[in-house]
Amino acid sequence: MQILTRFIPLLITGIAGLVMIISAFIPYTSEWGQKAGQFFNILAAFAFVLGGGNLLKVHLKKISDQSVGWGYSGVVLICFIATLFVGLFKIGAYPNPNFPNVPFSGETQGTGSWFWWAYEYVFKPLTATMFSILAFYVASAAFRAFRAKNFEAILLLGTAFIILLGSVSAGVFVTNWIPNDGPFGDLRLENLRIYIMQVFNTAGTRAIMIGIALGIASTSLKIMLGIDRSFLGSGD
Amino acid sequence: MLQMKKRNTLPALACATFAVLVSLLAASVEAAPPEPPTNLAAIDKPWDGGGVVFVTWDASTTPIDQLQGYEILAKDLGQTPVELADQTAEQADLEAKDQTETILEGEGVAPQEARQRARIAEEADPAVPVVEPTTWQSLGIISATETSYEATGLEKDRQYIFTVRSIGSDKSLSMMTTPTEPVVPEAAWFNLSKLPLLIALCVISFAVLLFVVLARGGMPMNIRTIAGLKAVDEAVGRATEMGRSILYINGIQDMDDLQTVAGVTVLGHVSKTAAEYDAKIEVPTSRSLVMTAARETVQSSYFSAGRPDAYNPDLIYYVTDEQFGFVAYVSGMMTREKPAACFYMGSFFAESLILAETGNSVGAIQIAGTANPSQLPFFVAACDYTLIGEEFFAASAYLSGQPDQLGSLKGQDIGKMLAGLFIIVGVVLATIQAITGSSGLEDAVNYLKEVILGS
Amino acid sequence: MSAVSEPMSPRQRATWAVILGVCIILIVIRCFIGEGMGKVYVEPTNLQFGELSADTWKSMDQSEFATFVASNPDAATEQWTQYDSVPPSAYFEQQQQGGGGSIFLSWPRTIGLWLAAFFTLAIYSFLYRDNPFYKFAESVVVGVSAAYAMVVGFWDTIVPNLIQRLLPQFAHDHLTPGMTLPTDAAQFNNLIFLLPLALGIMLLCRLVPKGAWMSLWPLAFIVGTMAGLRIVGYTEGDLLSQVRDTISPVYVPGADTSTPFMAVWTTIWSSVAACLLVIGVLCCLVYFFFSVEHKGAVGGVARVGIWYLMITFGAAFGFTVMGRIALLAARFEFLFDDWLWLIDPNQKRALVETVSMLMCL
Amino acid sequence: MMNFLNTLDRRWIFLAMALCVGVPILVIGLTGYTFPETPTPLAEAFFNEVDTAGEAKGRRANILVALDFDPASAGELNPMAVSLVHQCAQKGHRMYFISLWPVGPQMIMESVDKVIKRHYPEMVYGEDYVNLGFKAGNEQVIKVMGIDLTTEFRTDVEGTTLSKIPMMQGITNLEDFDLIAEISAGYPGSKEWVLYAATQYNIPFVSGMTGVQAPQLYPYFPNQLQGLLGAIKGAAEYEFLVNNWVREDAMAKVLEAGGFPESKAMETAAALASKPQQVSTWTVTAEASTLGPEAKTKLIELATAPIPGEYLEGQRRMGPQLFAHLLMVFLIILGNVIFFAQRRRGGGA
Repeated sequence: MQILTRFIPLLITGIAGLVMIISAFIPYTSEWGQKAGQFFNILAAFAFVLGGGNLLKVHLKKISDQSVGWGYSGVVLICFIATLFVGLFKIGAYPNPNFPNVPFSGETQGTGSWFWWAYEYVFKPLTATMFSILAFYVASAAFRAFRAKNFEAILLLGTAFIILLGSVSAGVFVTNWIPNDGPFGDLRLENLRIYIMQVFNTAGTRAIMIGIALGIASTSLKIMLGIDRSFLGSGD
Repeated sequence: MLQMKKRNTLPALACATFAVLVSLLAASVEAAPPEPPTNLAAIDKPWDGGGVVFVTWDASTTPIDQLQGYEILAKDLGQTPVELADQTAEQADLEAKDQTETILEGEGVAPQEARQRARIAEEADPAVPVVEPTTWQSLGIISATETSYEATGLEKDRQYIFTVRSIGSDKSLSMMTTPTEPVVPEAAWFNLSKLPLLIALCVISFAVLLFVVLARGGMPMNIRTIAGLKAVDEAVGRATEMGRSILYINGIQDMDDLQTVAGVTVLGHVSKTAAEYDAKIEVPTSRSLVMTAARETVQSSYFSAGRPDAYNPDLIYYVTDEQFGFVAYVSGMMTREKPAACFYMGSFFAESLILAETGNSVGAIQIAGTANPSQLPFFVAACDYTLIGEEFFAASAYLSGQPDQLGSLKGQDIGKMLAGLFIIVGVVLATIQAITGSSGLEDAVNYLKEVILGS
Repeated sequence: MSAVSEPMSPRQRATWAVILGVCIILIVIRCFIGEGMGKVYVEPTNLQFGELSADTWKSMDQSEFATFVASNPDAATEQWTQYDSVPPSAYFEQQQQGGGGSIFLSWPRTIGLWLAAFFTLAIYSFLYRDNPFYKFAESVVVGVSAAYAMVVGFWDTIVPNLIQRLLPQFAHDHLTPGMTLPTDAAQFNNLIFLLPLALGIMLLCRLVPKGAWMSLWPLAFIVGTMAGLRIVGYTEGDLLSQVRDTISPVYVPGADTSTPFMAVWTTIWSSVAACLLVIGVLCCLVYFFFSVEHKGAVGGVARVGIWYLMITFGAAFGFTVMGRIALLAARFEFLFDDWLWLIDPNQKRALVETVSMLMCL
Repeated sequence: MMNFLNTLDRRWIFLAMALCVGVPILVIGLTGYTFPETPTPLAEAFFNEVDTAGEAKGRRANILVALDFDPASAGELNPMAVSLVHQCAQKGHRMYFISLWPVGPQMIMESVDKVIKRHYPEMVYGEDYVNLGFKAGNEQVIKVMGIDLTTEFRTDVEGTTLSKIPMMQGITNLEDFDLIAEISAGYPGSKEWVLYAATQYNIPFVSGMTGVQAPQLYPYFPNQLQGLLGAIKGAAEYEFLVNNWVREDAMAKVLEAGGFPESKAMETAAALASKPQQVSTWTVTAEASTLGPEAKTKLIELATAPIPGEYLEGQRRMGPQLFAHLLMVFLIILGNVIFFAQRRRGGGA
């Protein structure tokens, strides 16, 4: 059992990683990376079945236990099954006009199909609204977190302040008196904003990216060599 | 041209016929199309990844000041096997996807969603392919001082013929030269232009491995304190004291993202501490593969903590793949269960702030770690501790406390030192070059940038 | 502000109740004035297709179709009606001209629109506190989005990447008739896709208690290949390229040469910028050093690195705000424009503009 | 008071944010009134470049309008495209539309429908504007257009051969255009146009782009890039400039027709446009005595007529932005006031 659950998976990881590295340098195999990406997409699609199975299990259990809020689990299940049904079978979708005799040839999300309805009137408003909630959280985070506790915090809030003001006309108005062509033109808020982005933001982002690249390289190595294998459940 | 004639013919009525002759002569010389270049040759570029051909020729006999440049054209002679067409389409598809990702990354949408939107947009108006492979295609125009051209972007298993024509300063085109023999821009077995990349990889790997081996040999590894990691035990302890749960979010990307893998590793340590303290740890995931990996990790943590009975796989579950559907669920759950500690370790997009603000409103200790630079500001603003970029990858090594893992961090430091060294040397050289204008230094800087760091 | 929202004082709660009450009253009033609100109108189009020869179909208009059917009684035909949403103004115009047109009110879409508005408000209600409306919306979005991901995964990944390659004839006949059938040689190459199929099936063994170990193999495969791909990708794309981009002279001649003073001044200004950039990258790199404690000189440099990082984060925060506000504005526009018919920036209902004026008073 | 602020429930912040975004949308939507923008030099440069195009050569300008974006970024970029077409149409420039993005033609159609078909119906397709459609090939297309436009574009979007289109006479390559105006959402976009067209052939080039892209393009201003609009803010500024100028231009035309000398007409029109509510009182002064009654009503109409909704999209979107940003700034200040007040109290205790 140890061989099947430890040794072989580690071997697969190591060999697969090595092959991918080599293929990057050998032109004949350069498409392998792309193929691996496709394989991953297929596996991820298979994983949906696993996810769907888990979802069913979790919510059926809640319903059968009659645990708190089991009614909502019922809503999840009904929505899940209904959407899956109308989507997989393309209910109400018109065929592709070039092949009107093949019912499954149409767009899954073609206007007028049931799946389109679910996307347009349920999925889209719900996710877009959830996304837009960020505008509120941005405000409460600014109120709470941007306090001049120390020099670092002053830099953080000062920069955010300049950028926020510099991107509306009110900010432009504040430093309007500085002549744009003169020696201090770059101190106008709208110009200062560009300066910050070009100099400080670029410097910080570059260093972060260099660090991340090194972190990824070292993590990959550890994974391929089997030093880090916690994802296989053999962490320590 | 037109103006010149006007200017010259008017005085010609009054002045000497000589002037007329000269001006007419000049006009006729200019009006004739330039001479085409000669001695055209094309060779496949050796030691490359395929798809590149060198085209060389002898300059046109037309004086250089009357030429605007040369236009290089190629004709594709290869057939179009279905498979090949398939591959090209796939390639284009992938490129389009990459393009959408880079555009939408700034907007905080996870790549899958971005692709989805791009697809919907494209379906609305599908692009019409406009390639006519059997005609002469212009590859580009280069200055008249050049007599060679590197044709790139060709298909590596197809035949091409090339031709060149001169373009006069008045835009007139010469005849095309006799086309070259067919050339196949084949791929070599090793792509020499990637040698610097291979060396860089080897150096980093060597540095990491060296320190791993040294650490195993007993060399002490001192690593600086990382504030966020010190707080992990504290957070788990607090959750135990308060009798509330720990929430662990492993990012919203799949196992193909190494941040997710690093997050799973950190989860191993957090869950081990939780098992020791007997705290409840809940892990909703947005991918079922992550759920699979997380269950393995947590189970083995409970085993090694000696509490296999306390392990409950139902607390590690899949919610939905969709970014904001997942967030809607997690924020609702947070307000209901009020976890005492929240960990966000992995790849996050716009949801970072929604999670962190909700966690804050229920009074949880929050520790985040991500390598998505665009989301760091939000975690830094809203969480108690944030592992920034590389610190996040260092976390798993640091938490494990194993010498060989710590050794890998030293290896990373070597990488940073080399990067810093290259930057300093390069900047000094480039600055001296900019002040003195020395062409020797310019070559040196270009060599450093284009060849050593180019690939 | 306290971290945990404390129970509200009765006075605050009363204020909220008044705000909510006013909103509800306004919406109810809105329902009963003018042309109403939140309706979607559609216009039907009849589509007819006739099969000219095997697998070649042609879209035809009414008369063409009639002649085609008359002359080819045995030919296969298909027809259906497609409904397209039209702006309400088109419907009002039709009614003004005495009605009788083909545009009509679509109940499924109207209900959908109201549902969308309800869900929007339900999600926003979470900002006040958790409540049954939010819980309902949350359950719906979880269920629908999980299924949505599966459906898209099936039609966009499994069908083109797996079924088209392994069962091309079946895919061509029943699912994607537009595809080109591969040649025999290409079909042989496609057999490599049996590998992900096998791995996929192993992955599903997780659902069987005894087969859980099998799912580790595909997991190992994914993590291994991706580790190999990423180590190359990041070294090339991020490490080398970022170092390369940083190498540039710190002496930059100024752009403005109108006066000698400005020439010198802009040179100083842009050279300082270039210097600051390089110093910033180096200091931040020092901050990420793990081998040395942040004490003494290293500590000082690392501190400068933190300053840079803080400015970076502040700037990124401020820059993102603009986009987030736009998202919120888009949702509000949906509520005010599509649902409540209060505003009409895109002139979709030119005729009912008076109603909003009335509301304004 | 301090105590209330100190324990301020974040729901009040949410309410404030909702009001700051919702109320401006509602008010702007109901009244059509938008906030005046203060145009930055970048937007002014963009406007002036389009305004003076072709003047040096003393001819009707040929403008290459490249719309390289898709619906995902239309919110930010559509107002720019609409204002650009609006300015060109009012000025009488010839417009040549192209796109390097597959969905670009749809964006071109939208701008043409909104501006030309609705407000300038007298403009003739093929004489005043032409839609050359989408071309695949990214920067290669630009390179080839530099030398010969017809190798890439053989027909327009409807399939008409270019030689049969009147306004294509005399257009062989990029140098025949007086200005390239581009709206960009990424690659291929502004950067490619700067590198392969503006720098190479020294053609005036102006560009509007998304906020994410803008910082990368600033270094090219003003040498290779003569005007730049960044994000919705840039769009609103430019829109404001164009709308004001269009009103002024229309008034000047009426005044000129009424016998005013050209320079005087422009001067008066500028003065009147800046104070539209005073136009009706101005028409009864002695200065306006030369004008006929028709011209007078026309002037008053021009001054008071609301600007059509499609020309205000950018400024409309700036309304909520302005208030939300001010709220954020206010919140940051408030947070710090509370913080320092608390610290002082804590220090005293």
